[in-house]
Amino acid sequence: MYFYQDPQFGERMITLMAAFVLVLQIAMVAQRWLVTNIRVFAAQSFLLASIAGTIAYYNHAPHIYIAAAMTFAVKVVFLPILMERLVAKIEIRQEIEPLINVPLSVLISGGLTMVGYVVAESFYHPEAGTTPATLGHNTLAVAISLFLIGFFMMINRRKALTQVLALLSLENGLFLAAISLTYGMPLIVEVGVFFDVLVATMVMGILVYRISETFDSMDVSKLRRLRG
Amino acid sequence: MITTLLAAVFQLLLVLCISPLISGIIKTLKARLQMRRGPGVLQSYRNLFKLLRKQMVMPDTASWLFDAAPVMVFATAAVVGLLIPMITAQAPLSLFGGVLAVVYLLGLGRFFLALGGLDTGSSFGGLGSSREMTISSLAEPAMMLAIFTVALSANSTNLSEVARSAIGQSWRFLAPSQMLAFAALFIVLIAETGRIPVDNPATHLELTMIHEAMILEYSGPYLALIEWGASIKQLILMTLLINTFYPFGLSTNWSGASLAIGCGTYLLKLLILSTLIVLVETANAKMRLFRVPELLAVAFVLGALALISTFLF
Amino acid sequence: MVLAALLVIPLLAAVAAFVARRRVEMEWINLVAAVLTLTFAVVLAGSTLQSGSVSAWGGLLYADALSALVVLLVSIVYAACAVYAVGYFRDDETNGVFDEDSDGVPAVDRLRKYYSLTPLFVCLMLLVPLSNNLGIMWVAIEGTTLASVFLVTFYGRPNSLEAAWKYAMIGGVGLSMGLFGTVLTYYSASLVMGTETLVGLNWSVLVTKAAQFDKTTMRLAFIFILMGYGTKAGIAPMHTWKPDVYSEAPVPVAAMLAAALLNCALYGLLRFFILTSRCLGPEFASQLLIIFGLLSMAVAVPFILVQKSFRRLLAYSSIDHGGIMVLGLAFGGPLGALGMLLHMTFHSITKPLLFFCAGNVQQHLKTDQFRQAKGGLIHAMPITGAVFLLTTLAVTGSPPFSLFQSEFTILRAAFDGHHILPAVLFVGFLVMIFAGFLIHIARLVLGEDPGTPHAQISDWKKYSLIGLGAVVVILGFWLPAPLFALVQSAARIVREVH
Amino acid sequence: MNSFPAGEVFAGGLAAYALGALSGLLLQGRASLARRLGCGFALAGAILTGLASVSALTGPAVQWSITSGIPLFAYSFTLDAVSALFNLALALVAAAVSIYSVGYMRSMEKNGNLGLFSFFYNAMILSLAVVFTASNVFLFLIAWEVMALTSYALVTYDHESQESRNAGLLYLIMSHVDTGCLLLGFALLAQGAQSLDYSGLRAAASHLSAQQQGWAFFLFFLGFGIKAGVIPVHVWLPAAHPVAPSNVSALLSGILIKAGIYGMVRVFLEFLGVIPPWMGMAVIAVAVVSAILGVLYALQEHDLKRLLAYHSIENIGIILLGLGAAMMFRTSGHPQLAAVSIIACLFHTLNHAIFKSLLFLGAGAVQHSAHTRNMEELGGLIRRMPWTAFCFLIGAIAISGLPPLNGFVSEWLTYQSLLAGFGTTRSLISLMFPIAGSLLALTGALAAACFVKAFGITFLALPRSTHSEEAHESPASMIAGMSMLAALCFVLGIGASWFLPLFDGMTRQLAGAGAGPEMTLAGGFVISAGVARSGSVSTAAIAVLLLLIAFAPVSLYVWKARLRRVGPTWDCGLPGLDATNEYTATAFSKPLRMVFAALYKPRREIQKVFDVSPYFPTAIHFESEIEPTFEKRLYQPVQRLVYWVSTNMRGIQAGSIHLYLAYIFVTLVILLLFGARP
Repeated sequence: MYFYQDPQFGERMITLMAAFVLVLQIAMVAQRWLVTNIRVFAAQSFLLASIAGTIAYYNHAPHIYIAAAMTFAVKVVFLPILMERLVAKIEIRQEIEPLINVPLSVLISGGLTMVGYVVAESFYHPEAGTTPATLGHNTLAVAISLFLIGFFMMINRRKALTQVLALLSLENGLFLAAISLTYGMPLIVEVGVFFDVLVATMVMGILVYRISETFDSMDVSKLRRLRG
Repeated sequence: MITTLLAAVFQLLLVLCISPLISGIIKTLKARLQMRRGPGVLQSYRNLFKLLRKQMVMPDTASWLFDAAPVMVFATAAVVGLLIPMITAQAPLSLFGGVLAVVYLLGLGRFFLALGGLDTGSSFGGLGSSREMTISSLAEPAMMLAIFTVALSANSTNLSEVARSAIGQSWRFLAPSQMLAFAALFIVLIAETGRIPVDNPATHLELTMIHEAMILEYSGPYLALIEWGASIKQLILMTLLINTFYPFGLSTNWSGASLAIGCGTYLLKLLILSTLIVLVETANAKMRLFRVPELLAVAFVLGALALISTFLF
Repeated sequence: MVLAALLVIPLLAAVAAFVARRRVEMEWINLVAAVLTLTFAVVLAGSTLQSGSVSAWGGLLYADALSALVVLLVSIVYAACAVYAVGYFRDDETNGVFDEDSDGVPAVDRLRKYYSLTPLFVCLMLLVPLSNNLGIMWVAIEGTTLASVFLVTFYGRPNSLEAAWKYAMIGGVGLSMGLFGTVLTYYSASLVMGTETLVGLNWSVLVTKAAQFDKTTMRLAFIFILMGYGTKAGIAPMHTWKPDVYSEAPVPVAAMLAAALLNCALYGLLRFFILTSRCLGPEFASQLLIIFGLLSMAVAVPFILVQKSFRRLLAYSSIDHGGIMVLGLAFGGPLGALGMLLHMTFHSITKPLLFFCAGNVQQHLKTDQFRQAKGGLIHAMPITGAVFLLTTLAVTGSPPFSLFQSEFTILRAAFDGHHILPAVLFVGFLVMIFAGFLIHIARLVLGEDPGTPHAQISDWKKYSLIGLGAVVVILGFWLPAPLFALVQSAARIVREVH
Repeated sequence: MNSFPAGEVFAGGLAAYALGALSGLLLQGRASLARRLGCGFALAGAILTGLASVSALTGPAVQWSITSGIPLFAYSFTLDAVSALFNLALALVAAAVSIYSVGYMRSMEKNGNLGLFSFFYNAMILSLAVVFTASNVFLFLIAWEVMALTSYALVTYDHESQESRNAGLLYLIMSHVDTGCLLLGFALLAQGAQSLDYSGLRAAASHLSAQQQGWAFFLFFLGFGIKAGVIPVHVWLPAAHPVAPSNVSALLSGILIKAGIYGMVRVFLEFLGVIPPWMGMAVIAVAVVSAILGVLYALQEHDLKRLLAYHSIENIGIILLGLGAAMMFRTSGHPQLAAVSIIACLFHTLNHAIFKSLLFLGAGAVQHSAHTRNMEELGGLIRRMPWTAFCFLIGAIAISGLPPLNGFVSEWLTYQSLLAGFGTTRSLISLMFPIAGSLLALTGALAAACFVKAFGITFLALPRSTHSEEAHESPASMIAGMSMLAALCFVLGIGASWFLPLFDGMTRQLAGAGAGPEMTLAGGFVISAGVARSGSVSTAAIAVLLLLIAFAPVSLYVWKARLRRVGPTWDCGLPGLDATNEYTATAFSKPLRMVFAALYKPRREIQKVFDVSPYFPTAIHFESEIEPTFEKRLYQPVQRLVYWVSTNMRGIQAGSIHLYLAYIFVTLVILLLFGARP
């Protein structure tokens, strides 16, 4: 049999790709250009799709292929294009001004990664040697860190669009967790989730557009009329 | 039943008769102490007699309350006279009301008198009523404390019971609690009967008047009723003092001899107490109105001490 | 059949309203849909009362007493709002609200947006309790957010846009936490039941096996679920979107968000609460819920005591009520769940009325600021003013109104569970909230006549006001036995934990 | 007697009240009809409930229960002796007030919605009747709050005036605080109990720990104390009672605050089981403070109705003295004494209900015809409205506790029980009783002073303003209502020795021992304090004696025209005595203001206006006020604190979405770190 049929190899690959996903997430925190941001997101989603594919291959779970395909279609192709269109449509300054400066943000995301591992560590019980558990132990940590970092990015970003991006990357964390822990949700749920993500992004896109129309800026930290 | 009725009538007459006498005695003694000849013991009777025959002037502002006040003052005082033991340990009608009834009946009389004072519409009436009510309401708690001390040692508020128990335990009047209570009640007596240093019954100087200011508008028979009622009240308070603390000679049965003894000792004790009052009156000058509360506070403290000492000894 | 109908009717109504030409058509479509939904909801309640649970579409849709109760409440609120909305938007039109806005959208298109999105919103809200699969339930809840975002921006004011953005963002984050929780639950279940089963997330299956789930995962899952659905239910500190949205959305929408959507979110929470307590025992979940419930009540207090706008006042009141329900759930015991569900019932009948009153006042005065409304409202609008005072008393849980019954039940549950300190705080907060509410509303309604002209209220509004008011008053003295039976059996479903 | 269908009659009475309320609600706009029907139904209800209560006071307790549509409880009523007494008081007051209202409310027809008024009026009486009769916590609480809400509506009936709006709000908020306390208290009691019926609570009381008992006592004392208006939680009372229409204030002061007393009697004497002595002492201490401060504040009031309101506080204090004594006696195992003090407490409750509502009705009549409550503008009314003046005088004598009226009897009983208390314990505690007694004496005397002022300034001498010059006697119905209560003051006072035995059943229920037969001597002609040799009084005899002795002078002088000549009052030779020479209310209370300056902290300013020399002022502007200590030292600081905190906490909702997200984020991280691992 070929080396690539060895499940050990597959697991290594998955963990490796998961690590890359995490790296990309932190990169997203670090860099300061809107379009790059979108592209990094696309790359991250691509890695996720391939993780899904790998898992599907090694565990002979055909429905994960569908999940992978949908990820590719939606998060790698459709949404990035949509958002770049939007950026082009409302010609805004490309630069992202985070609320917290970059080095500190990176440090914080490192800390959040730690949190992710601390939390996930309590899930490692080797006595129950089932694959999801052992595989889960690594990827769950990554997933939680992705989630937290994405969340942090939402807080850290001024522009409406970048918040949307952060939200999407946060959902990538979810997706990773879903496929790696349980080999994906039941298919119908998957479909529903993807549909929701799609609609949500479009809705938010429209909101972003209307905001930039109404306030001639995408800086949501200026939206502070409603208080008390 | 019949004896009670007779006793009641007798005591009523006694109260009505000797009350002016006592105030006369006090006046005379006072005069003598001040090196004056004085009007003579019977002067109060003459005053009453004169006033009762005179025509009276009703102020045009007055209402029916002006009429009600003197009657009520007189009536309440007389009724109280029936509730307290004077010469017999068993007061004729003491069943109908103990010491609380006494205090509150006098209060009723005062209530109407004060209203009568306000009814005239002159400033004096109001001034008098206001001060009278103030002083009496401050005197009340001290009085109650002193009375409670006695009542508690007799464990009854029924005056006849109190007298009997006082007779029962000889030398009780030497107990510190009794002494203190007596002192407290004596101060109250001074205040309630409007004597120096609290009030000056003889004055007609507007600013110092209390009782006199209240009855300024009264004349003729009404004035007589009020004066008479006042002297009865004075007699009653004095009797209360002497018979609850020093119940010597109170007759416990209806035999003529013991009644005679009772009368004698009673008059004697009254005389002694009057002298005491006169001494106090001549020895002191009248206080400013707003020093009076201090005096009454002293009385209150004495009463409280009396209470505590019943408890300790 | 019933389950399907409940979902299909609003969906069709949405489509029909979308293609409809004239305003009157849309109004009638909406009204009819509402009435039909309500009827079917009643039927469903009846059938669940007879035969424990109903399911359809190969176990995809599933309804027991609990879901039937939520469905019933949602459709009641929908019906009430449908009636009120007619009058509300007609008055808006006569007040010329639609003329002055910049992008010259004709009024009827605005209304089309409302009349077609609302049934969709309702359809998704109904899907939440009806879906057997917890994943689909999540999808439905997320869907409600998406459907209602554009209802919030109905007036297209900058403020409503801001509110919508906060709503979408916070809601999005919250829902993704909810999804994370769902995934983790699925995971801890899959350790027992294996993966790639379609029924793997079906409530009817999970609940039977909950005891054997993986404990640690379940803890983590519940934390995420609590945060997620808590955000949707507006439990502090995830409540921050509520005041903005409730004050900016059109009154019928706000009423539905406050009275119906709250129930759906709490329903989701409830289902997971049951699983968690079966898996871990009640303590863990209860402690968390007590903290969050008290926090929500505490947060509501200062904003109710010092408040400028009566629309936001209502929002804080529903934050407070969310906290109360969560507390009831947390106190547990035989009375806790019952108290919570009773409270849910009474709240979702009382709250819309409060919003309607506020709506009338706002439409009359053209403002929702207390300062600009110079008191003495009772002279200009006697009916609304009186009902407003009445409902204020009702919603602050003072007897004889029904909310008092549930609050007292919850209090007893607290004492039975020996949660003394929470109980004391509970009552303390209730009193303060009552004081704040009453001071504001009494100042608004009573007082000498400021000389504003007598308000012209359309009959639709008047009737919905009076009708619902009558229901609120009656509920204080008489709760229909079947309804109570429904609540009881729903509570039993929650309580079988112990 | 027992054949009398008390339950049915009582239910009929409740139905009558309900009908009255309904008619008021339906007859919007038909003011005059609404007024007649409202008062008529209320009167009918009062008569029926009164009859039922009289039969239940002596007969056995009546119980009935209706299944309710509300989950977890039933409308269960019990008309036992205690309920009967309070219901009797309610019925008497309600009857008189309803008669009075027929005339009084006519003047209200022009402005305001009489239909609504009579709805709330009947609803309040109804809820009161239910409060006194409910035997289920849930029903009690509901009726309790309905009572609060309806009375709020009545207090703010004239909601156009800022004063009544604020007073109403203060009242409603305070009473909600007390409902909160009651909620907690009852939940605490019901903790062990199976059912929420009173029987269940009695059963559960036995297994309360001492600590729980203490908490329950505190909660209930605070809760019911607020309603009863004991100091320091009284502030709502002098604010709310004056601003209400006078027939309502009569009900509020006369009977509504007694609901607090009712609650205390029920809980402290029935539900709490065996209670430690400190509870009784606490009650007595609070009672003394309330009595003295209440009357002292009353003395400085020139607003007739506020003055009366403060006297309600004082009398609540007197009532609580009896209650506290009863609690201590029950603890120390003297059921006989406890019985006497309970009678003192509840009889004074009844009496106060009667004379206080009488006084408020009188004040209402004055305001009704003179259009002012300010005593400084009144005077000389005794000639213009003689009947009102007479009734008010009766009330004043009764409330000052002067013989032979009813107030005297109950105060006398209170004294007796306090004195008897001295013997019960051989420790310094027993000093408390006589001290309390002497302070009660102070209260009584001050009350007398205060009512000399109230009556004298308001009704006597010359009118101080055109208002009171143009005053006229009130319509017949109002006089009828007042006369009824005045008559009751006489009857209950002089006939006390015949009424007191009726309370036997009640004392058996509460103290476990009746004091009936020992209460009277000499063939029911004399009241005795029950316990042997502790004193006796006969108001009847005193009254007779007074009449006999007064007969002589009256017959001799009063009606003898030749003996009397009318002349001008002595005016120090100034030309013509007029109202400016009269003593004012301020002047009257001046000496006491100076004596108790430490409490009042009086402030005054005098401006003399003169043109020639300071010795000939043309006008003097005098202004004096006392410091409202509790409002200033206790309530305003708390209120300020609450608002300060709330205003600062509003920063939470600062409007920035990043902040909002941060809240969620931080919470999540904390939960993950500390909640996730077992």
